[in-house]
Amino acid sequence: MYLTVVSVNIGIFILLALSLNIITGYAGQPALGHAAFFGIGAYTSAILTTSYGMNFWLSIPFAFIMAGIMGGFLGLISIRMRDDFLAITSIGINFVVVAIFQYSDFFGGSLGISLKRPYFFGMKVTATGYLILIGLMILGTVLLILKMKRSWFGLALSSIRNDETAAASFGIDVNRYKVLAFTLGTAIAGMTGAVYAHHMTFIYSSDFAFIVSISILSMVVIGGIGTIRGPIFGAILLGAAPELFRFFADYRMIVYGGLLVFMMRFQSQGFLGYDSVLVRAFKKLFPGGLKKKEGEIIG
Amino acid sequence: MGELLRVEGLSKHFGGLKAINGLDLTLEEGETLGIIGPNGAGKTTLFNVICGVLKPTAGKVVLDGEEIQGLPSYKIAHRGVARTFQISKPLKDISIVDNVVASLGIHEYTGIRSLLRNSHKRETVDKALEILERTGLLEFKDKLAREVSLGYLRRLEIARALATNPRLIMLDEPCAGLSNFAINEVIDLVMQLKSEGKSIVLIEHNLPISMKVSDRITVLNYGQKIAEGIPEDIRNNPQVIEAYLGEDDDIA
Amino acid sequence: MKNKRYGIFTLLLVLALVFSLTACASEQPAEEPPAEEPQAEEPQAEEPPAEEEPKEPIRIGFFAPLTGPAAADGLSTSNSAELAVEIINESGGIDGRPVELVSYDDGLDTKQAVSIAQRLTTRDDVVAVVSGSYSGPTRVAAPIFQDAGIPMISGYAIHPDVTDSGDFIFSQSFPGQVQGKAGGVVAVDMLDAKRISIIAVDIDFGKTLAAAFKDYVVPKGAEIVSEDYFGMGDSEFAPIVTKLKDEIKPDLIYMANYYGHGAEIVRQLKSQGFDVQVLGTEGIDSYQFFEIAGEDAEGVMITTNMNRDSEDQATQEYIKTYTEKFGIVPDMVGASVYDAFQVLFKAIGEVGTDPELIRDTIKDLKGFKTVTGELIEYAPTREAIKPVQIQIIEDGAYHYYEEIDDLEIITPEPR
Amino acid sequence: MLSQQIVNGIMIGSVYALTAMGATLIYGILRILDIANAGAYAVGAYAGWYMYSVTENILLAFVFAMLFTGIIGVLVQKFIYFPIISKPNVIAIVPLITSVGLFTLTGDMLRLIFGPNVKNMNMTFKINAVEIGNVRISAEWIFIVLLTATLFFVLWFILNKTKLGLAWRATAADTEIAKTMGVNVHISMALSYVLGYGFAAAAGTMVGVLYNSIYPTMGDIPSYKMLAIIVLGGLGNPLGTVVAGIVIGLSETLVSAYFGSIMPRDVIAFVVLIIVLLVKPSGLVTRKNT
Repeated sequence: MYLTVVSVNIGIFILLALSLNIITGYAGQPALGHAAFFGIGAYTSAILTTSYGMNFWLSIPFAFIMAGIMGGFLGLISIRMRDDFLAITSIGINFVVVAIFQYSDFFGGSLGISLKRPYFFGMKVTATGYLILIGLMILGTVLLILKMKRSWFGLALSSIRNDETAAASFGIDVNRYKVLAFTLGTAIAGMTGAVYAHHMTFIYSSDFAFIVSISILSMVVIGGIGTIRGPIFGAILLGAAPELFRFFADYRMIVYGGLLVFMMRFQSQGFLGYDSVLVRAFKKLFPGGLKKKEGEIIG
Repeated sequence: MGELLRVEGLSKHFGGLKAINGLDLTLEEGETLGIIGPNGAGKTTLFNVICGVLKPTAGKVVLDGEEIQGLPSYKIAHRGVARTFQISKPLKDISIVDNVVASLGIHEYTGIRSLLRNSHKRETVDKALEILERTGLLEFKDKLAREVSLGYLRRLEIARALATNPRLIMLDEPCAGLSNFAINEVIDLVMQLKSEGKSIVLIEHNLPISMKVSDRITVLNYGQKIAEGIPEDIRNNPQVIEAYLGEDDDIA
Repeated sequence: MKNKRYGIFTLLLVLALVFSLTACASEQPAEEPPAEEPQAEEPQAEEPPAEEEPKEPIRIGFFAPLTGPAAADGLSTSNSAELAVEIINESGGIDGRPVELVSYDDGLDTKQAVSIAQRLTTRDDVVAVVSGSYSGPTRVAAPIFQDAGIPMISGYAIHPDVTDSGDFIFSQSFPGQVQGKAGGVVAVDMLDAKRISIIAVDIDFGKTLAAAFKDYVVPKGAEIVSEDYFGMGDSEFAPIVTKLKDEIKPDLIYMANYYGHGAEIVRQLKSQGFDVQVLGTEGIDSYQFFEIAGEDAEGVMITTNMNRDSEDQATQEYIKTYTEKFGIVPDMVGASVYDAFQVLFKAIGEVGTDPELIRDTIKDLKGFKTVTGELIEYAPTREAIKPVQIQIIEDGAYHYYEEIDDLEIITPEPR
Repeated sequence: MLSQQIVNGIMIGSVYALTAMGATLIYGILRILDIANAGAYAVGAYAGWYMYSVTENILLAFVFAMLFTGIIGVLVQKFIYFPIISKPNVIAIVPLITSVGLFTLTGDMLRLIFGPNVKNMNMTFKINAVEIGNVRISAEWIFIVLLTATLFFVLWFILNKTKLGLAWRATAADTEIAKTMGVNVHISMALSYVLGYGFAAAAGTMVGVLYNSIYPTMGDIPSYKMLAIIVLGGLGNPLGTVVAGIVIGLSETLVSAYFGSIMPRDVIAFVVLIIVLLVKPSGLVTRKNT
């Protein structure tokens, strides 16, 4: 059970990292407020199931849509601002969203929202159930991203990430694709939030604070931005870190901080990013096994 | 043959600086128009305004009878105007072939639906390889754009422009910084495009090149047209000589 | 072809990762039975007395925020937990069995609290658990202990949903509602305040206390002239104090917040020269309050659970040993956690390690002396009923002012 | 009350400006959003506290805090940030994550060394509070405002009246051009960090005096609030930062005084920021020549 629960937590982080990677890795837009959309999904689902008696399963698509709409708004803002301005604005949005959760009685205020465990055909969903659900969601997201990478959509995002002016010069509506990338990424985060809320059975505003956004971003970057394997690896590594390092609990935040600094200093492409030491070693061991193919997008 | 592009009273001001000031231009279908002028004459700004990167302060840009000034860049690209950049803008972290594929997809970027459409169908990749061959980039097809040298990136600019299958190609100093050998290759390519009947606007700092490939030449200075005509006339125009001798000795 | 192979490779990688986790997880059941069985059977095996086997330790779980923004409270509570276990072991353990503390840091993070609760229930073989954490982590952990049938006593988390999780979950502190009401008694019945300003921290603690306080004082004829809520990390109170001083002019300020906030508010009042009676809560019951506020703390009153002037020997002993051992003076959160351990020791000493028997014993506990005063009993909501202490700060220390033992006031209302 | 509240707002705003100044100077040259500057703020506060508890001399405490933290800053710049930003193809998020790592590292290191409990300066002031009309300024504030003004003057002097400052400004305007003009950009970068971390240390010590409390997580709120301030100030513009700091200080104070608790104090900075950026995407004060 313990490992199942830890795995569900990690799975949630995998989904968050993969979804942020669509925005930051593929479309190249700095987004430092991803936890806000995770929270919007969680609260949407929680309010629907507690105040309106909606079925948990039905609330998932609502969370997906709601977070996506809000993410689209951030995308619209991103059209107006660039780079560091956008990065800070996305932090700001994170704070504003958390403040709304905390100050509005509709969202349970500072007492948060307590939820009941949902049922699946009459059976209470257990940790194992959540693990399967999260596993399926990860699978779906990975398939979607694989599809995206091979599609014109993916190529449009790569073009925007590299050079917006150039992208527009061969017919890409940069604004539209930015908004779409934000919408897609945040919607997946919202869907994850719905599962998170019911898995935890309790949410309050600080679950979605800025620091959570930073952890998600760290997972993406540490693992290898712009790849699929990277964010998954990063989420497993950093998601499991608090548990792995329990035996020297007092030092684990230092290890965590040190790891971030060390990686960025010596392997800023992440553990499994393009041309990282590990990937090069893997290529050496299995020549041809990891050949770059056309349409492969790297960060 | 008819008029493809007409620029009427076009102005672009940056604060007090008049980068383009009341400019008129025309381009016939299938014609190659050379634009020359000293640094800061407003050549690149003109391209940026025509292609929608910048909005004009005043004036019209008419493409095939329709006003296009102020339209966003991507819409102008959809209407068959392709351009290269003076400072290359490659998609650095994807491969050379994908750079061209991205450009081939000009009419595929339809929003969310494009998520379901494969960008690397056999025929698309074949077409990209064909363009690479034509521009002499085939051997680098799998290299990332950031890994190839500046000279090849200039060719990549042209390859990408070609990939959009344009009616009008606007080349912004395609030969700058290239070796003599490479320059000749680029000239050959432009001549070839000409012979295929493409309409071309060429900014070229190097007068002999411009004279060689252009049907007609427009000379800009301080955002205004100071001379226009066939290459021979331009060569002998005293105003041009003065404008050029003031700052450059390329004319010699 | 290449395309496909790569896609499949990535997919396989992902699947492998997901399922390696699942596999780890499904390995668990294989381990679980042996882990659970002794736990379930041990009591029966050991309960018949006088079987002198090698004494296996009694394991008690504990979690607190040792890192992160609440690390000071985490330290205070984990000191208390250590001390409680050390003292019981020095006196020979429970029934001759030593007590072992299984302690975790939750970093004030609900996700970690859930993992810890799972670990405690399925791996660590604990018979009972004490929470030294805030409401969030305690709240998410509670249903897991409830489902596993392991009793948990929360030291000082006041979120009502904590004990609502089920009959295995107890709270050692009085609920926010009781303390808020007690604050009201002090304000209107003892100090006769008429115009009251509330300054509260915007988390469950501040909100709950402020609401209960208001519910009590308004019907008694007092007027709430202003209410200000602020964030946990705030330290700048000049605007609020200026407003109170220049415009609101209350005759009492009720602060439902923590020591950092409280100290800044009283310093600011002093610095702006506004002399007004301040009534705080257990949130500022910490030696750090004096250290920051210094002389400005004089005259501040609080509602709390530990009477520093108590003549009870255990209380004085606790304060003395704690201070000697850790070099700091114990505070409310520490004392509450210490008491939670005393309650568990008592229950285990009486009925052994069967979780259900422990639960029943705690539920029926009456008149148990703790360092935070006499625990009269647990209310049906499983929250402790004990007298509320009113302390006043004089000469840089908390001193007895009054005690509220009126059952009307100190019994939590049924929900 | 209004006049007192405006004074309150300006006073706290000047502390915000000082806190954000370090991050501004660093952004000015390296274009890094240096969250770790809030770590320097906490480290500086502890350094100042240590010196004060040993010597009881507050000025010495400030000097020591600034020097000690400034030296750490140079080391951090030389061995961590510079190698990172000089690598080719490094995306902008990398230095940001680095600074988050450094910030986490320092915060927890302080906790391990000094414990999680609050440390106190317990400073006593020989001067008395000043009352002008109905505005009262306490002794702490007189000290803090004077010190802040002095520090800003020193900064202005260094940046505008010294060769070093000229080089700094040239590098800030355009690193490449500065290089061709013979400016040693390494020295400019080092200066950014000495001043950047030194200012953060001064701000940390000052806040330690103001609230009489120093604790490991004291940098948490500045870590993001200062980002809002430097962006509002036009990113990398010292003068803009002073304006933005005061705007935020005033907004927070006035909202808290007249609107009560409609939103958390920390959010106000971001609400102001978002509103300003939507209206004027380049920030309150726009940088010249970029």
